[in-house]
Amino acid sequence: MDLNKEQLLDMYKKMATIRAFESKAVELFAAGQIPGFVHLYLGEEAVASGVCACLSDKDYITSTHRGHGHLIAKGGNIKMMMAELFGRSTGYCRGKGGSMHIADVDLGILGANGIVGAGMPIATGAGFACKYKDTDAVSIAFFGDGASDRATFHESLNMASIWKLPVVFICENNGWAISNSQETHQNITDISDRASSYGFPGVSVDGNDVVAVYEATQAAVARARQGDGPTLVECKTWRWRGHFEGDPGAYKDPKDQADWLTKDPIPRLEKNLIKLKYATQAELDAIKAGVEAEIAEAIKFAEESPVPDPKELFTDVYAD
Amino acid sequence: MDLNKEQLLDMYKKMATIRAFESKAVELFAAGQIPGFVHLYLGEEAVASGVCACLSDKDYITSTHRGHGHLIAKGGNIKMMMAELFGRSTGYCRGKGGSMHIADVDLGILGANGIVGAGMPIATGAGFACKYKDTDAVSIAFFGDGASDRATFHESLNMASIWKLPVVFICENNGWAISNSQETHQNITDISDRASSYGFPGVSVDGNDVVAVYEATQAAVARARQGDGPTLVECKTWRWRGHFEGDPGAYKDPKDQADWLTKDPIPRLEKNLIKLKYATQAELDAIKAGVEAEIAEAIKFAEESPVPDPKELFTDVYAD
Amino acid sequence: MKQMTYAEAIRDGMRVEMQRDPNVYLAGEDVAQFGGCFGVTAGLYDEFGPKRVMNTPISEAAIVGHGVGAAAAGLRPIVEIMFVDFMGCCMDELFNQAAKMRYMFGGKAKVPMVVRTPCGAGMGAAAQHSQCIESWFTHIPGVKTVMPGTPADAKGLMAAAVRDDNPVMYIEHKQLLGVPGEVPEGEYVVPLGKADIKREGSDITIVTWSWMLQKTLAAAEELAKKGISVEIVDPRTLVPLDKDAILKSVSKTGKLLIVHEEVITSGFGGEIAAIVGEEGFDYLDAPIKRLAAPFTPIPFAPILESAFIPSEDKIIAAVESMF
Amino acid sequence: MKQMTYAEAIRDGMRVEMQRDPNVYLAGEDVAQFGGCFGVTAGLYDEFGPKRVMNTPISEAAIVGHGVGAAAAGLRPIVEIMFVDFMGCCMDELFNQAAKMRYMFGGKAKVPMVVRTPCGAGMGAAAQHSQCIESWFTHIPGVKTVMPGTPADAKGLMAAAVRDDNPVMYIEHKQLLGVPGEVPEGEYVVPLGKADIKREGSDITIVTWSWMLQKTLAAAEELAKKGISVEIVDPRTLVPLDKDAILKSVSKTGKLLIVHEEVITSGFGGEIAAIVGEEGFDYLDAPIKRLAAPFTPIPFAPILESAFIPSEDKIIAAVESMF
Ligand SMILES: Cc1ncc(C[n+]2csc(CCOP(=O)(O)OP(=O)(O)O)c2C)c(N)n1
Ligand SMILES: Cc1ncc(C[n+]2csc(CCOP(=O)(O)OP(=O)(O)O)c2C)c(N)n1
Ligand SMILES: [Mg+2]
Ligand SMILES: [Mg+2]
Repeated sequence: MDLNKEQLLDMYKKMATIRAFESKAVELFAAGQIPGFVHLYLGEEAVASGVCACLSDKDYITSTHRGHGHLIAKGGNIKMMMAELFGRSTGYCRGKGGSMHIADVDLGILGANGIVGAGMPIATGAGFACKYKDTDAVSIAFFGDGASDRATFHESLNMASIWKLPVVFICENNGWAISNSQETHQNITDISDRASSYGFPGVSVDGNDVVAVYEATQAAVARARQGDGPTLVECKTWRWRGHFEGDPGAYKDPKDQADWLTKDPIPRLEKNLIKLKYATQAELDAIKAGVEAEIAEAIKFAEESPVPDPKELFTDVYAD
Repeated sequence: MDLNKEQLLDMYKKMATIRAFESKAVELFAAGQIPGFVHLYLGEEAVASGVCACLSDKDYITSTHRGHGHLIAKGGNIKMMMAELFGRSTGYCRGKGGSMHIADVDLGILGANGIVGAGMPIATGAGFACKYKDTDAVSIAFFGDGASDRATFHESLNMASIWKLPVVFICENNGWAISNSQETHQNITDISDRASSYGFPGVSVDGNDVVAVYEATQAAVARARQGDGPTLVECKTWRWRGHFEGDPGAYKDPKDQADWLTKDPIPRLEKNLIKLKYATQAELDAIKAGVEAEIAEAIKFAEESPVPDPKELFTDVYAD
Repeated sequence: MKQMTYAEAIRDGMRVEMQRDPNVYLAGEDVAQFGGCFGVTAGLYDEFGPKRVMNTPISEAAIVGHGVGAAAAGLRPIVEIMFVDFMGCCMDELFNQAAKMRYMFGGKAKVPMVVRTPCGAGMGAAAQHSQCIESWFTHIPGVKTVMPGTPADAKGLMAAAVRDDNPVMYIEHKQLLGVPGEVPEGEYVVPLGKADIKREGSDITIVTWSWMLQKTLAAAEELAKKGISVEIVDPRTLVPLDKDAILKSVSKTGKLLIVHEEVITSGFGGEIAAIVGEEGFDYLDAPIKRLAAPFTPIPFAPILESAFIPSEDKIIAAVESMF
Repeated sequence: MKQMTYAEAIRDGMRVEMQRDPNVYLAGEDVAQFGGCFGVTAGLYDEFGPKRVMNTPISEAAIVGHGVGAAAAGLRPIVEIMFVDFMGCCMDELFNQAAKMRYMFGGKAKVPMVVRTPCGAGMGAAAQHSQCIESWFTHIPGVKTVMPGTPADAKGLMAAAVRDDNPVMYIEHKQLLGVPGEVPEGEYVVPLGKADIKREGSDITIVTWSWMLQKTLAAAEELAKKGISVEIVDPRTLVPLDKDAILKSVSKTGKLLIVHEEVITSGFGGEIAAIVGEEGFDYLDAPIKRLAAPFTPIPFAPILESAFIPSEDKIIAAVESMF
């Protein structure tokens, strides 16, 4: 493992931040403070954190409807994220996007997306731009197991392959597409096998092991930066919550749910850190406490922020 | 080989008919007698003939923009086809469809199609109907190597797989998507490998060997009729002409073109028939002569048929 | 008559048609045990089983495209697209395949398919889950477009859509799903192409449909208090359009306001205004007005979203501006 | 000034912009060595090389979708969709992604992408290769829609489209590709949103665009002989629309005919009729008329196809019916 203490602790902080952010989102949604749809990333923290640890600000990502974790892992500002969930003018999108459309183009975050699979062609195009401009930047498309059945998966992977683009396709296989378990929506076990249809490598990793995610992504990113083209990385994980807040997820087998809860990626990394003597439990608890405080501040910021001026309805339809 | 004399001679006649029909179409288009776009099947006769020899009238096919061969092989009426190319009221579509939209629903021919890849979901739905009605009928989707890069390929094969539908996907890999050779539009050699993405079998055969096409399709059709689900059959062949009449196909390497012309599927079957003593050259020449006569009659029929009444513009927009 | 919500009425319409005709089946994302994203198909899986109520992968092109093939092969699919906003993922299957098959084949095929899909803003779902785009479908020869505004119409139009031999876009509004109303039990058919006068009046005609019908009914109450008598014509189906009912009402009132939730530019209101402007020119004693959403995407923040949606107040103001 | 065909003018427009800005590139099916299905990009591959003129697989969603990402990441793609009829395969990428990205992100992104695509009937290409569907694009906030009717406009509008920071549908007509005309050399920009009076007249205003502009110009000649003076307003871009130019002309003539090749129902003519009917009501001394294709798919047989397309004779008859 080529990860040093600092890197591992940074991933840990990212995972803890996502966990705390999403846990608060559960409460805030239940309390009616967040309008619209909210799809949470609880249980999947290791994927975004492991992947984004391989990236810098000049690299691009496209996210999904379940995007909070990607945003945080890529360095998104938590206050502006929370304010956006609240629909406030201080939010990332000035309140015009909401949970499903948070973006930070300066950080290379080309947006969460309400259309399943829509991020893959966009990431392919961003990867095209990285190559066209002769940079060594790469582009990452996050998408789910359900999205791997969509049109855009096929067309994007094929195009990225023949153009040898620096794109890494990260499939977050969390076992579910709303109420459909993976085996009901596709007849394969490893989505990474689909890479063979496009003539580039595919690999499957334990998505609850942040180190495994990091290593697989690191290899794929290195390949991309060298000009060797795309890779498909499948991260097997589990969606802890219902599809969106409000869905109890009654279709899940309680036993599966219980099993997966025991695979929580955060304690798993904690054990690892302590074993490696990179941190004591007390230090880790301190990190978590710090994160909780940040989230609390973000919520306060959001609550105290003004709602948009109704005139904003008409702005930014077109660039001039 | 489980093909008897009668079957082989029938395939031979189909291939000869397609060859004669298309050869005439070349002249008629050049003479300005056929409006619009005409995409010819010359050189690919063994595919449609071998596939359709496995089917009966209750089985469905969806065809493509290059559909004359599929129509003839599935038993289409040559007079009505020719009249349609001429845009006459006696044509299959009363002159409203033309070369790209010929259909004969009673024969299970759900139409040529001007949209690349559009036939695959339609064939999937026809296969769904076959299963829903508890018949043992099957549905065949013809499509090209270029179409295998489209959205609809991915979504159709995945859906047919999870629903275990009696559908056989016949990929006519003729090496070209207009001016793009296969290696420029996809990074794989055998398109049949793509079946693994959907968890069902894929097989590649010599598309200029009608017996090989027949045998591979027969196995796939048997599988489908038994309720074992779809198969992808890739038939490797070559587009003799330009993409459509008017395209000289200058982008083709003359050497490749010459090589493939030597692989003409018709003489190849003739040798076979003579070796098997199923026919003498004289008998085969007689079949060809008979076919020529049929085509000549069809042309006469088309030429003598009236153009549609302008009022037809307004009919059949809706069923009532 | 029975009290039902709009959602229950849609379900009842599907159920009755499924009982009536074994060739009618349902396919869409999460429509089976889960009952659909908005619960509209709840219970149908239990009643009709896995053969007739099928979950699909997230494959809109294959959902609509397979429906075209199944319909051409003799079935009567009701396919669900979870939000009308996702029709961009399957427009080819609708407009080049389903819509044109019959015409291209010289009348020798039919495609009796219903595409059921919810539209509309009002739930903070933002730009990709809140749209109304019905005018797109009305621009496609071969497709019929149905937009029920009440529970009874929702049921009766569903029956008509399923029995129709053409592809039908059946567009239900998310904000109406919980609205209750009187609905006939058993078989009940509202013919496609017949408008309904939802309120009689003499001073001005308002043509509106779907959710905006409910807002307009409320606005008309207020306007009545102010002494303005509003006649509300609900076309219920945009294609075929009951032109005569609209012209007849305008010939009586002399004024026409069109209210819809689509963005104004190239919304269906333009088509109605053009027809009445040409064929009803002499009836008009004031310019035809359109009240619609502005030409912007749909914003997330509630304060912005409600500024986007044509409101009861805006309807009242628009009407008053015409006197 | 130089004589060029419309196709050459489009190419010259792209060439000049590609010389000017290294971030402009071309991607589409067969656009490289082959020069495109209609030869419009011929020679650009030789001039600019494989990096800037790229063939794509048959993957419309990825063609437009990759353009969105490339544009958001700082390039200025010109993507080609071989026929506008294929836009049904990539509508989501246009209307939910390209069009809304800027707004959804609170103004923090721009998508300077041009989608070049040919439209129109007249070559016997039948129902799936002959359509005009511009009104769909004009219904999408965030997208601009350009429809040049002359070689000079084709070049100048291409430059404006490429330089614009928004997604632009640049729709060229197959029947115009061979039409010659005077075209300025070098850099030449026709601003988006500015109509052009293609013929001055006093008795009636005709608003028309693309191929129909040419037919209307011919019809106007005939009508002049019959003593009817026609003013022809070519909006050139439908969104943004130069409303003022249209209203100004109608205020002068008092009559408005709109001619387009789209099917009439929900075609863009309805939008123009609604605007003028509301804002120009007092100018009108006759009902606004629309002359458009009937509400049918496009038939193959030449005799049927020419009955479908609005002809010079029909334009003349429509004008005469208004006097
Ligand atoms: C094109 C499209 N179809 C359907 C939907 C509705 N929808 C939203 S999320 C979702 C499930 C996505 O599953 P997956 O890709 O596995 O992502 P996950 O929710 O599991 O993270 C569906 C069907 C959509 N938003 N877009
Ligand atoms: C969706 C769509 N994109 C593009 C086209 C234009 N087009 C017609 S045929 C063709 C090439 C098809 O190649 P392939 O699938 O290999 O079939 P072939 O022509 O070789 O038989 C293309 C790009 C189309 N008709 N439809
Ligand atoms: Mg999932
Ligand atoms: Mg091919």
